[in-house]
Order: sequence, then structure tokens, then C-alpha cells
Amino acid sequence: MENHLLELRSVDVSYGDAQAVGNFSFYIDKGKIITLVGANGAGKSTILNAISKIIPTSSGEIFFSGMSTAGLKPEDIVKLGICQVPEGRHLFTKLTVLENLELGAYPVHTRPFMKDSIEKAFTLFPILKERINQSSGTLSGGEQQMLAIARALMARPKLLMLDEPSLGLAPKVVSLLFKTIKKLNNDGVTILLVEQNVHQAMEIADYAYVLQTGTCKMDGHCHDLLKNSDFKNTILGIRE
Amino acid sequence: MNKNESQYSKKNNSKKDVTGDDIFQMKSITKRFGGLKALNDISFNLKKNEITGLIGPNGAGKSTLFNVATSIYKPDSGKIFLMGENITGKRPHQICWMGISRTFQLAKTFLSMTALENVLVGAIYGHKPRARNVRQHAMEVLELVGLETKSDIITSQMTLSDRRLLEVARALVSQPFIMLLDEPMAGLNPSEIKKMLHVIEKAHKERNVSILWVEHKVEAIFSLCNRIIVLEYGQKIAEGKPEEIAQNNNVIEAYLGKPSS
Amino acid sequence: MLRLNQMKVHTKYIAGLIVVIFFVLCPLFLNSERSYFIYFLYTTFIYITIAQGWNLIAGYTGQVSLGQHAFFGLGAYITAITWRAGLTGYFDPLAFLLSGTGALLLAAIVGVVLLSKLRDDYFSLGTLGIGEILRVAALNGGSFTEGAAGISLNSTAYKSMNHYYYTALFIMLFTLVVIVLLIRSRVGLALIAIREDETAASANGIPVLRYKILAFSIGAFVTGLCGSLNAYYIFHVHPPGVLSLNWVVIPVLMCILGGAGTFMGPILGAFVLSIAFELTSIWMPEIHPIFSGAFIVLVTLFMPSGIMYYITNHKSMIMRRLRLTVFKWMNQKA
Amino acid sequence: MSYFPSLAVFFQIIINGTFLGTMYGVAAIGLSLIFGCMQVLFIAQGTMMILAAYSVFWLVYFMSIDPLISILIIIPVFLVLGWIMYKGMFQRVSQAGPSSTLLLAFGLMVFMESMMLFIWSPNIRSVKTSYSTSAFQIGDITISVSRLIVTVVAGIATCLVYLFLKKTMTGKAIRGVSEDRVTGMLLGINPNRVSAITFAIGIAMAGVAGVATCLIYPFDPYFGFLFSLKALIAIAFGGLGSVGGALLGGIILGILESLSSYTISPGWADAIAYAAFILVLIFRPQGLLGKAADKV
Amino acid sequence: MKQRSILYRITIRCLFILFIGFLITGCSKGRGKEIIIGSHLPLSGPGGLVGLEQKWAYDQAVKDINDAGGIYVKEYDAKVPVRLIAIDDESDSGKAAAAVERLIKKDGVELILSGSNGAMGVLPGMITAEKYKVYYHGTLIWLETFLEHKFKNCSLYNFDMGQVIPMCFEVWNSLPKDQRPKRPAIFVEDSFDGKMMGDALTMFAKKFKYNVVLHQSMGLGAKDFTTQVIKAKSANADGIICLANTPETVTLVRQLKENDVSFKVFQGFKGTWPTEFYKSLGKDADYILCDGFWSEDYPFKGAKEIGQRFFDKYEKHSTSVGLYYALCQILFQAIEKAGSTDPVKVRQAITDNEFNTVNGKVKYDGRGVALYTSGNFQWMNGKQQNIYPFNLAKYKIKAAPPWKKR
Repeated sequence: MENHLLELRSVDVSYGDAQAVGNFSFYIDKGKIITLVGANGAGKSTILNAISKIIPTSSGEIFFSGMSTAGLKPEDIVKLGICQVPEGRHLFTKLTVLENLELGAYPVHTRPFMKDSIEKAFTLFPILKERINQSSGTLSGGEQQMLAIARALMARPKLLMLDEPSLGLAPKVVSLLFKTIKKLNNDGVTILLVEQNVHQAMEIADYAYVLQTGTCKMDGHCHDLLKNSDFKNTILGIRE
Repeated sequence: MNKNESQYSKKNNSKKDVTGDDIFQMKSITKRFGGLKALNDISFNLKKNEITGLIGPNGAGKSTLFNVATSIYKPDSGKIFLMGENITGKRPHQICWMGISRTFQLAKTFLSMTALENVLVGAIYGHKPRARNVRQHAMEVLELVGLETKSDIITSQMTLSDRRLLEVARALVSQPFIMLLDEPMAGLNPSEIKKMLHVIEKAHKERNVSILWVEHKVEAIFSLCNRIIVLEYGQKIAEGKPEEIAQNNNVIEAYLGKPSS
Repeated sequence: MLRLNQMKVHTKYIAGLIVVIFFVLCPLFLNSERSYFIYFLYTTFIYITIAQGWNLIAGYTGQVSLGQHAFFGLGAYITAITWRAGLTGYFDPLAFLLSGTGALLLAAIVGVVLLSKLRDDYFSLGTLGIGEILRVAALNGGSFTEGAAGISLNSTAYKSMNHYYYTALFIMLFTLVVIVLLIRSRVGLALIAIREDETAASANGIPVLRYKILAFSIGAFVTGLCGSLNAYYIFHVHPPGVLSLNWVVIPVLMCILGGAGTFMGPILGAFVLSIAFELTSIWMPEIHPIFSGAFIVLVTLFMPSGIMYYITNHKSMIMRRLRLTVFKWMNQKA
Repeated sequence: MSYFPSLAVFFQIIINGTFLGTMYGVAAIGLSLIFGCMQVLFIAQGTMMILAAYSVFWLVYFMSIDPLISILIIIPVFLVLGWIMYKGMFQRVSQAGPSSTLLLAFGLMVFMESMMLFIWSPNIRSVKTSYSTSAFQIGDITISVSRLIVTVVAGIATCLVYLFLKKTMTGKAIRGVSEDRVTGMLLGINPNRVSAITFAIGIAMAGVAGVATCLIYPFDPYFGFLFSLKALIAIAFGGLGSVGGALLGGIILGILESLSSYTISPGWADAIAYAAFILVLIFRPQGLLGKAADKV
Repeated sequence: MKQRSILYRITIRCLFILFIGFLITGCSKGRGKEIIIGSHLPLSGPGGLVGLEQKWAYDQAVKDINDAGGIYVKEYDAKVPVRLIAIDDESDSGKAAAAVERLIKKDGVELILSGSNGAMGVLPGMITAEKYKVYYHGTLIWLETFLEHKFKNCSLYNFDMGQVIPMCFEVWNSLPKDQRPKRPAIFVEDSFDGKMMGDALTMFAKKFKYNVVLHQSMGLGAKDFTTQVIKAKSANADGIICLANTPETVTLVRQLKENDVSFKVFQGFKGTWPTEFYKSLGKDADYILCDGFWSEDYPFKGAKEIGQRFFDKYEKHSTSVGLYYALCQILFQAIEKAGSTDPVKVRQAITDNEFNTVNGKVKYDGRGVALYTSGNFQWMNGKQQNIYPFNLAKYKIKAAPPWKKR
């Protein structure tokens, strides 16, 4: 247990009476990229939100670095070192790029490194430096996604959770994005990636879980899965 | 059923049937949000008595297309025709009266009402001229979707699956020519999906209604649809029979992503 | 099962009927000229009517109007002006009808403009503005409204409190019946659908704007009737009296307190609030406004969605506790 | 221009309208902040102003502190008061929807009005300073010193709030959270804490407005409600939720009232203000100064 | 959950008990061997300032008569104490009617002492009292309004409105000719009183050969009067008549000074008499005139004393308590003369007799109306100096120097 960075043990999440995630268990080790794939509505985002404590779990436990996160609030989770980049980016569109970045370093312990982190973000995403005083609502989709990732990195997370980062982006931008994600991972950030762009996600990830209607249908190392003939059908929802 | 038929012919008489089998047409529809083109020059037709699938990855513009089709959004350019009549810019309730009904992705049932009342709303208001014995109509439709025993339950206490079925019933009861289904299976488990499939098939057969259907459960869509339209980035990238679509590389890439190498 | 349900409905009707008969008979065993209780009921009926009128647009349809005092004032002014001009007389049904219709027309016009354009808080602010504009217009109305001086009516016409009591009772019952019929009918279905989800309502063929205006106008109509009755009661119609914000604030409070969007809510809220105000002003005359404020604050803190919702949500618990108490009590006896 | 005997008169009216409008503006800023962050129409704002004015009155009366210096005491006290009000009441009720918070605000208003009535009696109170009635001339235009002071104070207060929102982390968090609460949570921001701070600042602005009130006007417990109404109009002019917009909206309202009361009649000034307000709501619901929001 | 349910239980029980209690109190009427007199006063709301003074005066009068053993009533052949029930009408016409309903029906009063503030209080009170044929001993309402309603159970003891308007110009005429203002400006608020006074003032100014250069209405609760001041300045007004509430009047005077609009005479109504007016303006309030119902300097028995008592209690002078005190005196004497508390007999006694009060001799006419001459005062060094009626006044009006020469 101690060696897992994040571990979920038979987690259930329901919206009202509709169960979104049922009996889901998985773990992430330090320094890895894990991807959750599956069709829309399979419960991938729900799992991220449950980890972030945005929505409550109805049963099961979540451990981070061997510590139960029960009873913590969303802001405590960020302090622990888990940051989520939400689906659809959710930038503060009325704020400038710089202000968005600064808000990423809101937790008190991260503020001393703020300047440093901003520099880092700009070396990672040079385009953002050019837009520094532009309000973030005016950025293009790809720039917005970069900003969202950069913002999450400001808090120096141990675990970065990305929810559909490629959503609505042009293919060129997507491959650039995935390269950056890989680079981040090489710099030592553990990454939990939720993607529907399965191929590219699998290419950079170490291990994948395939979800269907809230439960884990199959899991395995990415290169194994890609060879598996059932895999494609599962993703497309063809296999029952 | 007969009634539906007769009305259909009545409308056809009043408007010259210029479109043949195409009862619904969208012609080069474009819709922008800010700088983003959610729909870019989309054109397609729906044929009588056909189930058409609409698929595409998240953010491809499927819901926007529905909202434009039912006049919740106004298109920036392009025109929409129903039975050869231009219906662009009509109010949403007029669209409904003319025979296009829909369901919503987030299951927008009227939560404080009972199931029957929900369907009654559709039965009473969804149709012009106002139908008589609406209660009977409503019960028939509830029976069709298999909710007849739950007609007195307040919707907020129903399961998601039942609420989705209820939405289909509510859309169906307004005696539409075309029913737009927006992900009726999202969030359902396999047995519920089976039930929903059954209901859609039955509705289609018994009520002679054309269906345009957005879905992520590709298997489900492949099993029922006559024709499939694929959207990506607000553009139509493919259209054809399910078998053709399954082989189409563009579509597979759109769904699974292109291998980067 | 079905039969049980029907029985329940029947008991409800019978209980309602008993209460109505009680109200009708009240003046027979209480001297209406000398009983404060009759007067208390009279004012409460008026408040219930206005609150129900507001409930129709805000509670059932979900458009929070803050301009009901405009309709109340307009009703009062129409009654006063027509009476002064000799077109109508004292307690003239025609005057009531004109007042109600005037308010209804104003609501329809305001509704076409505001309801089509404004949503949520903006609509509330807009209606508030309408009320204030009407107040200023009445102040500057020249000899037509007599400006700030207001219109003095012939107070020697007064005959008996019974007239007022029964008229208020009638207007209230009329309102309640209209609202029950509306809510039970197709219209009610449309209104609730609009409140629950405007997009879905519209996509299911409900002409949303038309029904919003309908609800707004009916609410205005009954409020106008109340204004008319009030003009006959007070015999002096002037802007700070009949166009006071009190005529919107107090009924709204009652409605929210009881539970907006429920039938019993405004009735319950009106009684609770009237009693609370009345008792505090009798028992603690020095500090009664403090208590009124504190009462509102406490109720919103502990029952933020109104008393009716609280009761419905805790029905089973209340019944259980009730049974437990009875049980204990019987045990003690034994 | 034929309405005005001279250009000086015109400018005089504009300047006086501006002075009047700043009063509305200061009252509106707090209201706007609170609305922007919590969607609460806090109609007790004007009453909070009067509470502040009474506090200043006591400070002047018992300790002979100059009203302007008393701001330094009023602001922290009202910050704490706002914090307590949010934590004790609004946080709890805000989940129940806007009509409940409106009701709560109304209850608070009645409660405070009657408390003040009980403590201070309905007698009007006023604070007299050495500059109460002095004025100076620029050309043909007369400028009232006390109103100028109020305008300057209001300007400074607005700037401070603006800078706070722009420059500090908490300020940015407030702006962020009023746009997107959940994302705020994902970044480690406690939205309730941020709301409490916003509420506290809103109430403190009512404190500043209260000090301004007692510099210019005599007041009684009921004096505030009119300010609440006018502040509502002002924020509708400026666009709900924007700070600079609130002040500007107030000034526009003040000028509008001054002009219409000069050219038409003071009696109609209120009606014209309301009519303009409704027109703005209908044709530019985002406010005169707000940007059109994308409808997605 | 548990906490809530207990709370709920308590609330419901309380409400139930309250309701029952209310039913009981609502129907019961306590009558002992005392004369119960009711009164509805604006104790809260905008009229609260007046209401408090009025209540104080009523309380004093009741206390005085009870200290003397009560009123001798022939019917009982004994001295009967008086009990005053004063309730709040919140300065609202609807609430005033409700208050009178309560006094009559719940508290069972037979006689009602006047409320305050004309259309917002007294008129609805009178109309309600008239409905139930309860005697309403009134004041502070326009004579025309009173007569219009043909009240049979009410009486009016008030200052003579027909005299107040000319009074204002008579006072001006008493100034030496070169100090008299020539071009008066009239500012009146947008209310019942304001409209009536404004029209009357304009009419009488013509009669007294004053040329009204400006007649402006001011919004109730308005916060800025610069437009009016600018107009006064460009019209070159040198005398000002203003009817408004105190906060508005204070703001107006401040803005007059700021804009350097000087006046020879500033005649204020309503807003200028409270001591708070002087406190708000300090020295700037000097020379400003105020109307007043009464003066403690009047040479009537008890006038000085009641003024002194008020001063001892509130450390300020009042120009109104004497009127209210006198109103009680009239009522008590009438009850004694009627020998009964029966409303009809009391009213008969009122019209038949003459009464001695702190406001001089009072004689009602057949309509139930008694009018007296209103006073006029000039603020000087923090005190209102009585300058009118000329036969009672000890001081003479002084014209105000321009602002710059003060």
C-alpha cells in the first residue's frame, strides 16, 4: 500500500439514484502515466471528481500516499498535491493569463515558489508568455488548454489529473499537447489521464483502465491492450 | 397511429410535396459561439420512416445541431425545412407543433410532476390542433415505453433510466414526424440500454416516426440505424450505412485518435 | 390503494369545506362591528389573495415579480376615480370588475415587454421599477389622481363590516378556486413545466411567454380586486397608502414563509405571519418591529424553503413523534 | 442647450449629479460585489449604511473623533460584522436559493431598522463638521467641500477595492470564484471563505458609504432603504457584479436625476430614473458598460 | 436532524398556543372602573419623531389627571382614573386604520385621542372611528379634509390653516420695508401637505403683493436640491418658504449656503421646528423661521411648566407638546362636563362648552371644529423665539444677513 501514490478501493459514486461509478478500484504508482479510457458517460470524469472531493463517494476509500482522504475538503486535496485540470478547461475567462496562473498557486505553501513556477510554465508553454496580459477568454482552444495545465502545475502537484485535455483541439495541437504531457511526466509528475483520444493516450501511458458504464471492463499495460482484439470493441461500446 | 397518418397526409396536401422522401432538411447550417464555429456548413436530409444516427466525439457539435434544429438556438446562416416548408427562426413551441419533438441529454423531465403529468404536457401542448382524450393518449404512450405502472410516481423519485424513457414518451406523445433523441442511453447500464433500444425500435415501428438519434453507444446505434452521420469539429465527416461507417478510417480516427506515428 | 387515495382527497375537501363554513358563519356568532377577530380575518384574507396572486407567477411559474403593489394601487385608483366620477357606486361590482381588469391589462402590457426580455433577478428589478413609476405617475397625475393629496371618498357610505368581510372572503375563495382549477387544469401543467424547465417546456410545445403573461395577469387581476376593496375600506386613495411597498413585501414574505409554489403555503404563511405581527404588537408594543425582523430571520435560517416544504419533508418524522408521544402518554395512564 | 441658461449651469448640474451619484455608487459597490460572488441581492445594504452612520455619530459624540478618521475604525468593525453575518446566516441559507436569501436580507433590514429605532430613537441625527457647509468656486461653478470630500473618499475606496481585487491573491480568488465556483475548489480555494471575505468587504463598503452619508445628510433609521433601491438601479446600469461599473452606474444615475429634475421636474426625476433603468434592462441586460456575454 | 425536529416541535406548539391565545384575547374586552382612552401614534416609521413627543404629552396629561384622583364622572358619582392605551400605527395609513380597529374592538376603548400626520394617520383613524361611532378627539388634519367627510363622531382642534399662510406674509410685513424680501421662492415636498400649502402660498403671495419667482416641488426623500438652488439663484430669490421633512430641509439649507444663495427670511414649515434641525446646522440655522403649534412662552396657565418638564426630560424645547397636552385637557374637561363617557354626550359637551388649556381658551363650533392661531418662531442661538401671534409674542423678527456677513 505504501508504495502506491494513489489508491482507490471499491469506490461507488451515485448521482441521486443513478450509479455513475460502481465498485471501482485502481492504483497509481509514483512517476507513472495512467490513463482511463472509455466512451462518454462511462464514469471517467466522475472518478476524477470523486478523487478531488468535488462529489462525495457513497462507499469505498481513497488513499493518497498511504493516507485516507476521507473527510477532506477539495482545498485540502490540492494541498496534499493532487491537481485536476477539468474537462472543458474552465479557465477564469475574465481574468488575464497571468492572473489565472497566479490563482493556480493559491495554496499558501506554494506561494513562495510562484515566480519560479510561472517562469517554468512559460518555458513549458512559451506561447503563454506572449499572451500574459490578455484575458484568458480570448485565447484559442489550444492555448486555453495549455493555460489550464500550466495553472494546475502552479501548485506543484505530485499527481496531475487531466480530464479530456484534447477535447475540441485540432490534431496538430493534440499531438503537441501529448508530447508536453510526456515531458511533464519525465520531469517527475505522476499523471492520471482521462482521454477519449485513445490511441495517443495509450502511446504515452504506462497502464490503462477501460471503463464502461461505471465499471472497469479491462485493464492492462498499454502495448498489451492495443494488441488485444476486444479492446477496440470495448472502447466503441460494441462489446457488451 | 391512424390519426398520425391522416395528419401527415393533411399537411402534405397543404404543402406541395416537393421533397419526396426527405421530410426534413438542413441546408448549410453554420452556428458560431464567440470565435468558435460549433457548426460549420452542415447539410443533411432525414427520410421518412428512417432512423438516422448522429455520432461524433465530444464537442463535435451534436447537441448544438439539435438545439438549432429545434430553434433553441438561431443559426448564423443556413436554412431548415420541414416538409419543404422553411421553419428557420420559428419559436421552439411552434417547431414542436409542426411535428419535431426531442429529448434532452440531461433528461429534462419536470421533476415535481408525476410521470403521467409529464406525458400529459406533451399530449396537451405538443400538438396542434389540440388533441382530445389526451389522458388516453398519454397512457398508451406510457404503456409503449413500459412505464404504465409508474404513472403516479413523482419524477424526481424515478431512476435515471425511467426518466429517460419518460422523456421519450413525452416526445412521442406529441405525435411528431421526427423525434430527436439526444443521448437517450447516457448513464444507463446494459440491461437498461437493452430496454431503451427496444422502446426506440417499437416507437419507430408503431408510430411511423423518423428518428434522429445522437448516441455514444456506437453498438446500439449500429444495430438500429438505417443511416449514420458523423460529425467532428462541427463538420460532417461521413454519412452512410452503418457498415460503411464502421469501415471509414476518418470515423475511426475521430473516435480513437490518430496514431501519432 | 386507489380508493385510499381518493378518500384522502375527500377528507381534504371536507376539511376545507368545514373551514370555509366556519369563516362564513363567523359573523353570526361574533359581532362583526365589535369583534377584532373578524377584522383580523378580513385583512388576512386580503393578504392571502395577494400572496396567492404572487404565488401563481412566482411560485408556480418561477418569475419573481416585485411589482404587485402597482396592481394593488391601480385597482384602488380605478375604484376611486370611477366612484368620484359617478360611474360606479359604493361596493359596485362594476368597480371591482374594472379595477381587476385594469390591473390585468397593465400586467399584460408590462408582461409583454418585461417577460419576453428579462429573466430572474432582472425581471424582479424591472417589476419593482414599474411599481415605482406608477407611484410617481400617481403623484404627478394632476386633477385626475389628485397628486399627493389623493382622492377622498365618501366615507358616510359605510354600512357594515360584514360587507367587507364577506367580500374579502369571496375574493379569497374566488382566487383559491381559480388557482386550484388552473393548477389542476392544463394551464397549471404548463405553468409548472415552465418553472421546472423553460427550455424543455418550450420544446414540448408550450408557448412559454403566453402562459407567463397569463399567470402574471391573473395574479394582477386578483391583486387589483384587493386594491379596489381596500379603497372602499379606507375611503382615501393616495400614493403612499395604496402604492406602498408594504403591499408587495408582506404578501411575498407570507408566501415564501409558507412555501412558494404550494397551494397551502401562502395561506399558512399569511396566518402565521399575521398572527406573529399581531401578537407581538399586542404583547410587546415597544419592540414589536424588532421581533418581526427577528422572526423572519429565524424562519429563513431554520426553514429556508418555507413551512410547507418543511412539513412535507418531515411528515413521516412528525407523525412518528406524534405517535410516540401518544403511546408514551397512554403508557403513563396505564 | 436651450434648456439651460448658461453652460456654467449645465456643468454645475453635471457636477452635482456626479456628487450625488458617487453616494449611490459607493452604496452600489458593496451590493455589486456581493451579488457577483453569491447571487444575493442584499437589500439591507442601505440599512447597513445607516448603522455605520449611527456608529460614526457615537464616535463623534462620545469620543470627538473626526468622521473622516472614524472610517479607520468603521471599516475593520464592519469587516468583522460582515464576516459574522455571512458565516452565521448567509452561508447556511445560500443553498436554499435566491428567494430565501432575499427574504433573509429583508428580515435583517427590518430587524436592524427597528433595533436602531429602539437604541437611537426616531429622532434624526446628524454629524456637524467644520466643513459641513463650506464651498469654493471654480469660475462660475460652486463646489461643495463636504461633497467633494465624499467623492474623493468614494473614489479612494473604489480604487482600494479595485486594487484589492486586481492585485492580491484573495482578490483574484474572489473574481475567479464569482465566475466558476467548482474550478476554484479544484485550485485549492475554499469558496465559502472567499464568499465570506467578499461579504465582509461588501459590508465594509456599506460602512464607508455610511460615513459618507453622515458627512452630508442628517439621517434616521429609515433613511437607508432609498439608498438600497437606488444602488440596485446603479448596479443594473453598470452591469451586475462589476465594481467599476457600480460606481459609474451610480454616477450615471446621479447625473440623470439631476438633469431631469432641472429640465422636467424633481417630482418626475425618480420615474425617469426607473424608466431608464427598465429600458437598460430590456435593451442591454448586461448593463450599459458590461460586455455581452456569450450564450453557450 | 434531532435538533431541527425539536425546534420544529417547539415552533409548532408555540404557534398553536399563540393562536389560541390570540383567539381569546381577540374576543375579550377588559372593562374596569376606569376610563379607557385609546390612541394610535406613529411610534415607528418616518413619523416617529412626532409620535414620541405626542405620546409623552398624552402620558403627562393622563398622569396629571390621575394624580388629581381622576375625572369626576357624574354617572358613577366618583372620581374615575384614566387609562391610556397608545399603540403604534407605523406612520402608515393602512396600519393606522388597523390600529383604530384594534383599539375599538380588542381594547374596547370608548374615546380615541388623535394620531398624527393628517392623511397618513388621522384621516384613516377618523374614518375608522366614524364607522363604529366611537368618538375621535382629533387634531393635525386639514379642515377641508375633515369637513369633506362630514364626520359626526369626530372633532377637530387644530391650528387655523387659513391663518398659517397669511401669517407667513404678515410676519414678513412686520419687517422694516427695506429689509423685507421681495421675490420669494417656494419649495414644497411632493405630499398632501406640500401640494395644499404650495398652492395656497402662491395665491396669498399675490394678495400680499409678493412676486413668487419660483415654485418648486421636491421629491420625498430626495437627496440633492442643487437644481432647485440653482434655479433660486438665477431667479434671484431673496425670501424662501419651504415645507419638507427635517433631513431634506437641512440638506436644502446646507446647499443654499454652499451656493451662496442668501435670503432675508427663510420660512420653514414642518422640517425646521425640531431641535435636531438646529443641531444639524448649528449657527447656520439662525434667523430661520419655523412654524409651531404652541409655545411654552405663552401666558397661559401651565404652559411654562409643561415646557419645563419636557426640557427636563429630553433637554430640548418643544413647540408641540402644549397642543397635545391641551387636547387631553379638553377631553378630560368634556368628560367631566358630560358626566359620562358616552361618545355622543362627550361630543355634545365638547361643542357646548368652553375649555381652559395650556393653549388658551378653546371653543368648538357646531361642526365640532375649534381653530386657534398657530405660532411662528425664529431660531436664534439654539432657541426658538416666539415671534407670532403678535399679541403673545415677546420677540420681533429679524431679517437674516447674507451668508458672508454672518
